[in-house]
Amino acid sequence: MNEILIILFTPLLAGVLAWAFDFRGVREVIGLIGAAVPLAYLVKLYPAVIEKPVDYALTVGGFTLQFQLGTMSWYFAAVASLVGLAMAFGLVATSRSGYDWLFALMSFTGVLGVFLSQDFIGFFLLWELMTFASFMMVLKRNRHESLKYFVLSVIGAYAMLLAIGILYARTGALDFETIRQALIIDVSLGTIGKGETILLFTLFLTAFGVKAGAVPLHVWAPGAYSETDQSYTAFFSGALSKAGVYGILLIYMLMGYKLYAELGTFHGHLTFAYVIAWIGAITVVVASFLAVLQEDIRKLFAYSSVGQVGYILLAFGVGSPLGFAGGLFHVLSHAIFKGLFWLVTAAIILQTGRTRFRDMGGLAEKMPFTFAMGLIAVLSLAGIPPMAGFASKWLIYEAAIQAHMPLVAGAIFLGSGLAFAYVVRFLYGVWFGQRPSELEDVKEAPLPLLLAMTILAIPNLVFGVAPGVVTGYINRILMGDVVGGDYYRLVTQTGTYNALLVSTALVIGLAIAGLVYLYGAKARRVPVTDTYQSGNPVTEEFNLSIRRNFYRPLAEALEFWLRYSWDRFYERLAKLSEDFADALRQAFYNGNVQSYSWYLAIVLLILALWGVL
Amino acid sequence: MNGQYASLLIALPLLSAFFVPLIKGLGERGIKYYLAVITALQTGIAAWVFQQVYSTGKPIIVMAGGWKPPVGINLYIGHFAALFVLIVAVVSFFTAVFSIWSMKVQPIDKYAMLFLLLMLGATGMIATGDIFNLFVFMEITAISAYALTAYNKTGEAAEASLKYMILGGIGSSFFLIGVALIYGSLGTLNMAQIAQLAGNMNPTVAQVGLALIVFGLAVEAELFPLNAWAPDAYQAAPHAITVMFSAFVVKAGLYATARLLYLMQAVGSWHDVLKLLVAMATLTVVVAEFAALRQKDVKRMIAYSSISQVGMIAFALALGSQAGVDAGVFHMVNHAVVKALLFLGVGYVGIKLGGTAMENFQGLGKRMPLTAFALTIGSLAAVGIPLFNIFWSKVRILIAGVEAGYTWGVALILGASVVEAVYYLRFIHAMWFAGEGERMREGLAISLILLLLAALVIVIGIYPDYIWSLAQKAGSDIFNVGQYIKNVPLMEVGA
Amino acid sequence: MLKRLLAITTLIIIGYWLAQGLAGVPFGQDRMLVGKYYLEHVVEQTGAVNAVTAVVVNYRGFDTLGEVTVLFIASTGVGALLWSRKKRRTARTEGSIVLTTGTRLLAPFVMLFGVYIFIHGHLTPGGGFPGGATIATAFLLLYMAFVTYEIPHRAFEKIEGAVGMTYVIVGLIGLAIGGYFLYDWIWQTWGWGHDNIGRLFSGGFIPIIYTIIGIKVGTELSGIIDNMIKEEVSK
Amino acid sequence: MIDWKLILEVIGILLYATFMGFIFMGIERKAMARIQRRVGPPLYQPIIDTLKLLGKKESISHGFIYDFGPVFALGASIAALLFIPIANFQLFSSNADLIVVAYLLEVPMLGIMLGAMSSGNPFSAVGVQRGLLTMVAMQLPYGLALIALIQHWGTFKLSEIVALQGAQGWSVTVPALLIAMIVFDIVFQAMLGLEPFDIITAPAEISMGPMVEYGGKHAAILFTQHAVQIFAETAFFAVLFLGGASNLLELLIKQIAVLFIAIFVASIYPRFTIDQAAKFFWKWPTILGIIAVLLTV
Amino acid sequence: MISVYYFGAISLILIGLYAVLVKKNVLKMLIGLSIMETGVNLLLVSIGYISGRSAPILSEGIGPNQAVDPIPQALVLTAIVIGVATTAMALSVAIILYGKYGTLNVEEIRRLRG
Repeated sequence: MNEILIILFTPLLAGVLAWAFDFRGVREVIGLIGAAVPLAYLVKLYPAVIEKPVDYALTVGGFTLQFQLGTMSWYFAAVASLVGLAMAFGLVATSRSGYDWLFALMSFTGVLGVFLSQDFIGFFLLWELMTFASFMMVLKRNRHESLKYFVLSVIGAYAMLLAIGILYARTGALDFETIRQALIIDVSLGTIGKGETILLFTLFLTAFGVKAGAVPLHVWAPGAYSETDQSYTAFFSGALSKAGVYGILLIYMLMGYKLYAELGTFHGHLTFAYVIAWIGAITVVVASFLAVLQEDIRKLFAYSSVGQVGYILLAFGVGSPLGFAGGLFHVLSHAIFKGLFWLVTAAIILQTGRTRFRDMGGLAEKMPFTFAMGLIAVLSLAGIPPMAGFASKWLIYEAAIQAHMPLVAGAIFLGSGLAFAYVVRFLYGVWFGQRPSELEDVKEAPLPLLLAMTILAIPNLVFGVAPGVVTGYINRILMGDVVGGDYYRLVTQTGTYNALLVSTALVIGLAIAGLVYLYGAKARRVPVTDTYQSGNPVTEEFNLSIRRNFYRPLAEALEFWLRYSWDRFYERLAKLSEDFADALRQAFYNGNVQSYSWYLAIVLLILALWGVL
Repeated sequence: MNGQYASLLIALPLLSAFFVPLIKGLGERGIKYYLAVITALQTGIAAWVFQQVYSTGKPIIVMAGGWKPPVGINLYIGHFAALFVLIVAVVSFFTAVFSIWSMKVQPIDKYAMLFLLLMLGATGMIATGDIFNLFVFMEITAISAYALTAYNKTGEAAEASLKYMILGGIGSSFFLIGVALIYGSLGTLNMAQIAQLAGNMNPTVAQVGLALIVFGLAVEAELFPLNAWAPDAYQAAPHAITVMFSAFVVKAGLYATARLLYLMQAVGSWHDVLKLLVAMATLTVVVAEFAALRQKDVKRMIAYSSISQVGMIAFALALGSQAGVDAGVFHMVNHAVVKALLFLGVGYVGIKLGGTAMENFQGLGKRMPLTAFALTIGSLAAVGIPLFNIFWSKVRILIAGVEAGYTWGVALILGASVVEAVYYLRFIHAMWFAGEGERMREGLAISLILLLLAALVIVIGIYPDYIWSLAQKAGSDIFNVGQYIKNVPLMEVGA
Repeated sequence: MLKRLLAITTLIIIGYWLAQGLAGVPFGQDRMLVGKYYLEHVVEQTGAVNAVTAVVVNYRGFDTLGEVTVLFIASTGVGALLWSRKKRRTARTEGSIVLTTGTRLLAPFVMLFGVYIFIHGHLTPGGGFPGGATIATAFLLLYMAFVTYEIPHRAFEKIEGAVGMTYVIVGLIGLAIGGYFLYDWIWQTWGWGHDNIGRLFSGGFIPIIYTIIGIKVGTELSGIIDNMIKEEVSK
Repeated sequence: MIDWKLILEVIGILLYATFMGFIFMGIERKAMARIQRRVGPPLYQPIIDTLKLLGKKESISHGFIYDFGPVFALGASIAALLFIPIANFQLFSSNADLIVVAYLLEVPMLGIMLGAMSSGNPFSAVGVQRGLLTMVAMQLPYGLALIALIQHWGTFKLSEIVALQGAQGWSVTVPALLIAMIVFDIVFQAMLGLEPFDIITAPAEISMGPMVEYGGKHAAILFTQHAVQIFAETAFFAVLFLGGASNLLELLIKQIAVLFIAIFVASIYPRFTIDQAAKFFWKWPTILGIIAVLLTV
Repeated sequence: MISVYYFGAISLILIGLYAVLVKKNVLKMLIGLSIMETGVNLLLVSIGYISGRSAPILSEGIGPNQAVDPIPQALVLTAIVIGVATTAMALSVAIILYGKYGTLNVEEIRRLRG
């Protein structure tokens, strides 16, 4: 049905129109419509999708592109559209040109296409489109970062193309369904050897690892996330990184059985899943440690986003149904709280124009609503019980420990501790402490941005208190009663979590504490500046604060590890290859006709030797 | 109007070339407009031939002098030749219009003659059905190319032309030795008959003959070690001529290589030659891409990128499978459109801002937004971004490559195209987001052509089915030699 | 020194390879296929006694058309490359007495001999190209003998163009009459000269084409000589 | 309908817990004094202090978050307490498992941080930094200990763990879990903020750390929070490793035993600086934790 | 092993190639090129020769099976003219080179490189 076509291509169309009619009012309206339509249609199609997946085939250039809206693709598409809508509202406030709208909505189409496509050509085409569009958003502001991002993701994309080619050569098919059957049959046939399966697995892993930001390939994330329009980054890190994670699921669906047959198990876990779990764990730990030590608000959230996607990778790596459930739930919660964080950053940067912690501080009074939204995001990311973040993290804990992966579970503990640390650092750095004099006249963020934040804040609360709603749908995806319990309780074989009861307990506690507070005498309101200066106001040179390198002790504790950085390694590699290219050019094309004729003679010699011998 | 009138394709440019000295009196503008009119006429004829061939589905066999092959020379205008003669004509028309404005260097009448004869040479090479005739048309193209490369009469132009001449000279001599050997052992020069008799050739002669022919044509088709002349020739030639070089002169060489390669399928050592060609093609792609990485001159950069894409076409054609040849032909069409767009744009900027160094392109978006937009579309297409035309053919080539078992070759090409993405995107960044300048007036005709080509790139990108069906028919025209032999009405000749 | 050694060894190996290839095509053996057809049918199909000329002009007329274009490109190319606003002959030493008188005497005969060669192309060896070349040598003699002599190069260019066009028009007439481009309509359709094979008025349109080629080659080669001898005179 | 019996139990347990919490704080100060051969204040001294602070006529506040911080901290501690099985009263513990309780015990930390940060005093900021770093440092060994426990008993639910310990003997008796208990005890030291890891409040350096700006009723709320926190943590320790308790008295004895271990350790060791603490936590306790975890897998 | 004509032709080709590969002066390279072309033409003609037969002028004495193969001779006619054309072009380019560079040494003519 052409609903899928509408879902897929309205954003692109709207983007092109917005770029064409580049006037203040018109551009925003078209953009908003473009971003809202997919969500609307997805909701409309929800009942249809529950019974039977909706299919649609399109023949282009000799290839047949098949699209299918099944339960899983509906889930991912819904998450992406939700964040996309919030992004659109954010863009209304932060972007001034049709250029941003065009490429933001083009990447929106790319992501939706990736989730919905059922054959490799469509998948690869829309994957490249998504990468290209997000690259163009970054290219506008910073060439170096954008090139680093593009090179890495193009290497990933081309690794995937190579893998597609090999699969096509072996199975003769391009669409997922036939490849799946072929690979299952192939286990007995054995046409694809062990070496080749490993090659295919590594190729796919690099392709999806780059987009998800797994550790060795995460180098592009901080630069790319911070060097673009911040409200677009909400979509960039909220939805685009999910494409990488969706890819990992694809590996399971397509090659799971084949990989199991070829690579066997290790300590009772699927070997290839174990590898993914460990990549996830390392990503969580490394990214969180780096996030804690960042000085720039955008870099902090970029590394934190990489870390959180590491959680999802880890959950999928566990391989048990509960692991998939935890991972899928975390896809949703990461999208909403990370999207919210980026919108909060967008508001801060829009109003103060500063991005480093040392220049900010004491904004809580000036931007109360944004602060409240920031607090909700903080609670959700840190995994404080009443929030959605906790529910998904709880599921991942359950899965990891149940699947007897202790060290990986240990990594989650460390990761969530660090998450708590860098989130509070954000709170202190931006909202509290003494306010620098230049920020006196900061006003609250404009209405569309606030609206965008509420769109993402509400799900945090709703799914926090009633996680059953999401796990109910996830059970339908995984076709089995993986996570028991009703709307408010999550019940697994080994543990329960009654979200409603925990929230009510917190409310009771707050009530009691409130009573104790009111019982005491009335508190006199004193301005924040009247503290350690015994009365006289805190002047500029006495504005003591440790906003700058807040975690210096931790940096000292870790300085052994901080010497090595993947980023510097890649930069040196790039420079090396460019020098090699230069040397090759100077050597070969040295401008002397004689040496050129020597090349001809050499080719003749080769032909002669081949002929003679 | 029976098929024989297709010979007008050859007669018209020749007639008009000889006519130029007589109308020297019309002055410079007159000759330039005359040139445009003739190329338009040629496009008309080519379109008529194209429609004729593709509607009836049967190739047109033009028999010179009324003699049936192999006695006389025949022009075999099959699906491929019809498509490409049309491309040659259209690109020549665009370049003619462009050179009306851009060509300032003096003896314009001689320029017009050489221009027409270059077009004639390429059309002849694509259409001919006789290997010695192919040699003659190759020489026509080559010598007019030597003259046109040196046309600017600057030191660099002369140097580039010298390089092209010496390497081209060696290449064509060895090609002729190959032809001599083939003729010596088979007694015939007609391609169809060679294909028939190739099986029972003496293996050593076949091996040497085939190797030499492929070597001679490879110099023309710019494969790795032999393409050292190409970047200099592209850079030093006048801007209009570089467009013709990259759009169809190279393609004619590539087509000839592919045609002769697949004709000699029956030869014993055929597969080894294929492997050698695949290796050379992959090396071409890799070395050309790496060489383009730190270029100071944009025209030379795009020349390198054109050479690497040509290497990719050669890779596809040398795979030895039907899918490979179809993909190669499809890429030929796309490459012709994109490179014509890029070189026209760069040439236009080169003349308007004096010189094609990278500095002139800084902030082009502010100075000449229309050209910058066209160049951006061209570069994005060249990189292989989806929704542009090269993406489709690149994907097809790579899949055909893996299917033919050259996984390593495909991996190297992919690595090279990452490098290509880097320098093209640096180019785009330089144009739009660096440097500054105030808006300049842009000529109507040329902007129109640029936008038309850019639109063509996007249309093929979004809806590639039509062009792909053409490419498939053209591909089978080359690959399916049995059909080729049946189409040519061979007389029973000889003892 | 090393480079020469390397070059020699490479060339020897290539030579050995070519020799090995040529061994497969033994010298002097009769391996004719299309050639035999030509020899048997040349007289009644084209009316020319000299088989080579028949092949060059009639059977493989297309090659010669290409051939003429190549020479035309050469002369235009040389003209384009050595073009300058003001060109004049800068030779100073007059030819010696022997040369000047000899040339004054011989030039017309050399030209006449050239014309003889290309008119009898279809009978005697040699054809348009050697004839044209002899005419060009006549002009070369004049250049060497006399310091001031110049060919009327603007007129020569016009002749070249006109003659070239006549060649293509002959081809097109063939297309119009016989239905095939370069069709020998004189011999095949009108059937002139069927009776006097071996004499001047036979061989279909071969003599006409060879006269065209003769004039064209003569003018072009002398044009090339003219361009190369003159030097740019800057004011 | 509302389960009156449950509400009464909850109120009873809360009062009992706060009272016992203050007594524990008193024991702590008394024991420290006795070790240093001082008489030390009477056991109920903390209760008197809290009441005095509550009685203060006027206390200052730096804005809504400054007040909300301590209130949120106390509320969270109370909530955490409700989910721990206290002796024979299974309050809400059937609805939450080990992970939820572990997180709820850390939520008060966020409350205190919020309040401290909004006070705008750099010393409280330094306190917050140290609190967070200790929390980060102890997170890994703490997690490993819990994982070892869960893997051994195979379940997350506290009530089931207590039942299993009742049946098969305390988890301390199992060698692997003994190591886990040692690790948990070191971490427990940091959770209580006692001597080797009391860098957070660091009495001599920055006087009460994050709570430096607090006075009057805010300080009182924080003290009650600390009391409830101590009771909850000791109960948590007892439930996990010492087989819970059938009645309150048995629970009390176990809690005091755990408390005394902590007090003895506290009175011996000097204070770690924060990066030494981090390095220490990531060396020995983590290695022990990994051993415990590998033994139980 | 191969006839003297082939040997002569091949050696001419190799001498031409040798000159192009080794000689520094552009003119010498061009001369080498034309030597190579003459070598190829010689090879082409000698391929067509049939021992014991005369030129393909079918006058009284010579019938179809007394004549040599006419095609290679036709091809050589064209090849010679192509050789002339290439050499003419090459020489005019050499004139310009000498005008602009002031030297004909191949080592110095290297402005376009890299």
